[in-house]
Amino acid sequence: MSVLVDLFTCLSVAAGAFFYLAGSVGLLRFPDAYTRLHALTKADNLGLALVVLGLLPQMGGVLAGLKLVVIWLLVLFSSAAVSQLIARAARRREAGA
Amino acid sequence: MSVASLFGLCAAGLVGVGLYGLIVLSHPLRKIISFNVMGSGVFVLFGAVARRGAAAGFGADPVPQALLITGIVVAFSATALAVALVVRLIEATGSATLASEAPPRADLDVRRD
Amino acid sequence: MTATPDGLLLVLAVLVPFLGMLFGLVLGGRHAERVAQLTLVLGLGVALATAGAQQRSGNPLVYLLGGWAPPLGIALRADGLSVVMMLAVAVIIFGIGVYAHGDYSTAPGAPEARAPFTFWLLLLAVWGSLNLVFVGGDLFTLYVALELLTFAAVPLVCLDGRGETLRAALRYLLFALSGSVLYLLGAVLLYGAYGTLDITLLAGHLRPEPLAWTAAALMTVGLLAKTALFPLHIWLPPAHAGAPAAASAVLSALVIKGSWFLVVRVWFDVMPNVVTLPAAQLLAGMGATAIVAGSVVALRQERLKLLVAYSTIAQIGYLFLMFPLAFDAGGGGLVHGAALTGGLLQALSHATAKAGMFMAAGLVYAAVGHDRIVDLAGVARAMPVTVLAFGVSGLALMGVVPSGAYLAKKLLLDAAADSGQWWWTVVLQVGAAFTAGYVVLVLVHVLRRRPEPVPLVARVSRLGEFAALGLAVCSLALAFSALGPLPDTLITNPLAPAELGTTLLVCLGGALLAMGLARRSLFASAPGGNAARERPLRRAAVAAGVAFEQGDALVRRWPAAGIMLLTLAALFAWLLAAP
Amino acid sequence: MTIVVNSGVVFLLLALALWTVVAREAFLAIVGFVAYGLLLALVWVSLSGIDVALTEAAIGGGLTGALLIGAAARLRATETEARAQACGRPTRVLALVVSAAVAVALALCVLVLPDPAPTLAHEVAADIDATGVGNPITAVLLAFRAVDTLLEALVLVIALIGVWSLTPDGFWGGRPGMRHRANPDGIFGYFARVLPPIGVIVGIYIFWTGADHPGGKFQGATILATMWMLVLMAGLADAPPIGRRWLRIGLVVGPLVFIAIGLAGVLVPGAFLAYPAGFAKPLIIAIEVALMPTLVLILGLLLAGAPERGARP
Repeated sequence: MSVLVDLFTCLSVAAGAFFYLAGSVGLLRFPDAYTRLHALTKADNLGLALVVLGLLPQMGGVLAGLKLVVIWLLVLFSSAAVSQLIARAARRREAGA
Repeated sequence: MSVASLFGLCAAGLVGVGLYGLIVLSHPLRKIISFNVMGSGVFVLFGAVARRGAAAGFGADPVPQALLITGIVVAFSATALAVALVVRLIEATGSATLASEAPPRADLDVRRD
Repeated sequence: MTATPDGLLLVLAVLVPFLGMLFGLVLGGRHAERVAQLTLVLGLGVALATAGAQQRSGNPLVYLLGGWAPPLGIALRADGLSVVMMLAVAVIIFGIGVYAHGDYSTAPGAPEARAPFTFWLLLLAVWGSLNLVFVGGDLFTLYVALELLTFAAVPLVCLDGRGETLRAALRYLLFALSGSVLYLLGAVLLYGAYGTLDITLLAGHLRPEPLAWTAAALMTVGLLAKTALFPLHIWLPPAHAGAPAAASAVLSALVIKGSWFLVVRVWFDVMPNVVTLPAAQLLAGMGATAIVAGSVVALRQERLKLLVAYSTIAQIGYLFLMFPLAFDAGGGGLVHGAALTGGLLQALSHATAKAGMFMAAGLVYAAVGHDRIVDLAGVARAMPVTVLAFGVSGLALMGVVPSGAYLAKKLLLDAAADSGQWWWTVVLQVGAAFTAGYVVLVLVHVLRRRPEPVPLVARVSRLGEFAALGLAVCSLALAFSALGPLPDTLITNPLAPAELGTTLLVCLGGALLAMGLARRSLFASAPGGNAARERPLRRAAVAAGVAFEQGDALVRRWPAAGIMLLTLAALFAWLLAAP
Repeated sequence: MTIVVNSGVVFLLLALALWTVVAREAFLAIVGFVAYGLLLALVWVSLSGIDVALTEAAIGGGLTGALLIGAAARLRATETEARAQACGRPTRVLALVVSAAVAVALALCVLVLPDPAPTLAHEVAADIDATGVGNPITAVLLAFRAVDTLLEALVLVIALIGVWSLTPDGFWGGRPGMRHRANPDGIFGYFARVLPPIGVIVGIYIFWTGADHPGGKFQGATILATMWMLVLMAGLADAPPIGRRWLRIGLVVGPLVFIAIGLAGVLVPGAFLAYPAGFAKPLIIAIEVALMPTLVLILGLLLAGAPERGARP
C-alpha cells in the first residue's frame, strides 16, 4: 500500500515538475508578454496542483493537507490577479507606444 | 562537505560580491542593494555557525538564529531609511549623485568684497 | 559573574532617554521639548548616581538582564571608563539641550513642526544609544546600539532639508552601514570560534589565532569607518559642517565617541592579548596622519563650520595616539593604565570643547547670516560672549593648563617617554601647534576692527551663548579632575615659566602655520611692505596646503574610501598575525 | 542528493548576487534581488532555521523588495547620470582584488572554525522550561535576550522618526506616500478586497503559533502590514496623517508595555525583564500582543515613506 502511495507521489510530483519546466521554457522562448504569461500561469498552476496532489498522501493529517490546498488556492488567486495586472500594463504600454 | 561549510563558503562569496558592488556602483539605490547582499552574506555565515552548533535536540543553535531575526529587522530599517533619503534627495535636487562638492581650487585670494 | 547592588542604575541610564523619546513621540507638539527637558534633568541625575555608586564600590557595576547570566543572557557592565563617558555625555547633552532651546522651541498654541519635534526625539535617542554603547556587555547588543546611534544621528545631519545636507546624510548612512556590517561580521566569527558574545567571557577564551585576527581586523576597520578616522573620513566634513549647529555639536562631540569607545572596548577589554604593538602603531599612525592632514585642510577652509569640521578630523586622530603607548612594557599586551586615562581625558576634553566650538560657530552663522572666515571682522565686538566661547574652546583643545587636553597630553607624553616611543612626543607637540594654528586664524579675523558695526541678521539667544561658554569652560577646567581621582602632581601652575614658555611656543608655531597655510594671507588687509620677502616661503606653504586639499578630495571619493577600508582591514589582519 | 541540491542553490544564489551588481538597470537588479531573497529562504530551511526562513521571506525578500521597487520607479531618470559616473577600469580591478581578498579570508575562516563547534544549545535546552514557551527562538528573543528585542522595537521607532524627518516642511502632519487610485471594480480592487481577510487570518495564525512552533510576531506583523499596504495601493483606504493621536499611541504601545512589564520584573522576581515563576508565558504573550500593532504600523509606514501631501484625503 505504502509503495503504491509513494509511487503516486513520485509520478505526480514528477509530472508537476515537468509542467514547471514547460512553463519556464515558455517564459524564455515565447515572443511577447501575453504568450509568456499564458505559459507561466497555466503551466505553473497546473504544476503546483500536481505537486500538491502528490504530497497530500504524505502529510501527517487532514489539517496539514488542508494547509497545502490553501497554499495552492492562494497562489492560484494571486497569480491570476497579478497576471491580469501585468497583461493590462503591457497593453497600456503598447497603446502608448 | 557539510551543509554548514557549503553555505559558509557561499556566505564568504556573497560578502565579497556585496562589497564589490558597494565600492564600484555609483547610484545610491544600487549601493543599497549591494549593502543588502553583503548583509545577507553575513547572516548566512551566522546561520552556518548556528547549524554547526546543532545539539541538545535542536537542529541548530537557537541563540544565533534569534539574533539573525533581529539582524534582518535592523537591516530592513536601515534600508527603509536609506531609500527614503534617496527619494527625498532626488525630489530636492533632481540628482542622485553621491559625489560631493567641487574640487579644491589653488587660488590664494578667493573673494574680495 | 554576579550582579552588583546598584546595577539597576545602568538599566535606568539606558531606559530614561528612550522613555523620554517614546513619551515625546506620543504627546507631540510642544510637549516633545518639555518631555526632553525633563528627561535631561532625570538623565543627568541617573548619570551622577551611577558615577557615585561606581566611585563608592570601586568595582565595575554589573547587571544581569532578566536575571540570566552570560553566555545565555546579557550583562550590562560599567567600569570607570563607562561611568566617566556617561557622565560627560549627560553634561554635554544638557548643555546642548540648553543651547537648542533657542533654535528648536515651539510657541504655545503653534502646530507641531517638523524640525523641533524630530530634533528633541533624536537627541534623546542619541543619548540612550550612547549610554547603551557605554554599558553594553554583549557584542551583538552593542551592534544594535551602534545601529540605533547611526539611525538617530543621520537624520540630524539633514534636519534643515537642503539638498547638499541630504546628500551628506546619505553618504554618512551608507558608509556607516558598511562599517557596522563589517563589525557584525567580526562578531559572527567570534561567536563561531568561541560560542559567546559576552565581553568578559570572550576575553577569557580568546587566543591569538587566525579567526581572532580576522575578527579583530574587521571589527576595528568597521568601527574606524564609523568614527571617521583619516583616511576613512569620507562622510564627515559635509555632514558635520552642513548640519544645524546644535546637531553638529551632537554629531561631532558625541556620536563619533560612541564608535571610538567601542574600538577601545574591543582592543582593551575583548582582545588585549590578541592585538599587537605593530597594529597599534598603525592605528596611531593613522591618527598622526589625521592630525596633520585634518589640521592643514582646516587651515585652508573658507567657511568657519567646515574649519571646525576638519578640526574634528584632526582631533579624532588624537584619540588614537594612546594605543601604542598603552602597551605593557613587559609584553603583557594592552593594559588599562595612564595612557588609557590620557586617551579618555582627550576624548572628554575634545567632546566638551568641540560642542562649545560648534555652538559658537552656529551662533556666528545665525547672527551674521554667513560663516565666511575672511568676512568676520568685527564679530568679536558684536558678540563677545560667543567669541570668548570659541577662544576658550580653542585654548582647551590646544592643551593649555589647566585644560583636560593638557593633562591628557602630559599623561601621553609620560607614557611615550616611559616606553621609548619618542616619535609620538613629536606628534603630540606638533598637533598642539596645528590646533593653535586654526584657532589663531579664526581669532585674528574675528578680532579685527571694522569701521562700521557688523550687520546682524538675527538676534542670538543669550542662553545659547552661555551654554557654549559653559561647555568650553568645562573643557578648560577638566584638569581639576586631577584633584580628585588623579595624582595632583600632574597639575602645575599655568604661569610657571616652563608652562608659559610651552604655551607661547605652541601659539607662535600655530601663528606661523596659519600665516603660511591660510587661504587668504593672514595680514592681507594690514598695511605692510614685507609681503615680497615672505612670498617664496608662503608660496611653498600654499603649494603644500593645496596638495593636502587635493589628497583629501581624492581619498574622500567613494571608491577610494571603500578600497582603503578593505586594504586597511587586510593590513590590520597582517599586523596582528605577523609577529 | 542533498549536497547536489544545495550546491545548485549556492550556485544560483551567487549568480543572482552577481546579477544585482552587474545588471544595467536598477529595476532589473531589484528583480534579481527579490528572487535572491526567496532563494535565501530556501537556504535557511537547509540550515534548519525555519523561523529565520519565514523572516527572510517576509522581510528580506518581500518588504525590502517592495521598498526598492517603489523607489526604482521614481528614480529611473537619475540612472543615466549615475552610469556616466561609473568608475574606471583600474578602480574596478582594485575593488575586485580587495573584495576577493576579503571573501577568500572569510572562506578560510569558515574552514578553520573549531570542531566540535561551540554552542549554547545545551544552555537553552536546560533553561527553556522556565520560560514556558516551546519554541527555543521565542525563548531567546523574549526571555534570555529580551533586551535585544526591546532594542529592535526601538530601532524601528527611531528609523520611522528618521524617515518622517525627511518630510518637506509644508507637509508635516500630512499623509505618507502618494494617494493611490485604482478602479475599485477592477481586478486589483477585487484582489485587495478578497486577499486581506485571508491574509489577516494567516498573519495572526503565524504570530500565535510562534510561541511553540516556527513563526512569531515579526513574521505575522509583516503579513498584516503587507495586507494594509495592499488595501492602500488599491485605493480602498488612505494612509493616516502622521499626527493622529491613535497612530502615535499605536507606535509606542509595544515598547511601553514591554518596558512596563520589564520594570515590574524588578519588583517581583527582582531583575529587569525577568518574569515571576509560572507567569513567564502569559507575560511573554502579553508583550507580543502589545508589540503587534506597533510592528504592523511601523513596518507599513516605513514602506509608505515620508509624508508627501497634506492631511486632507
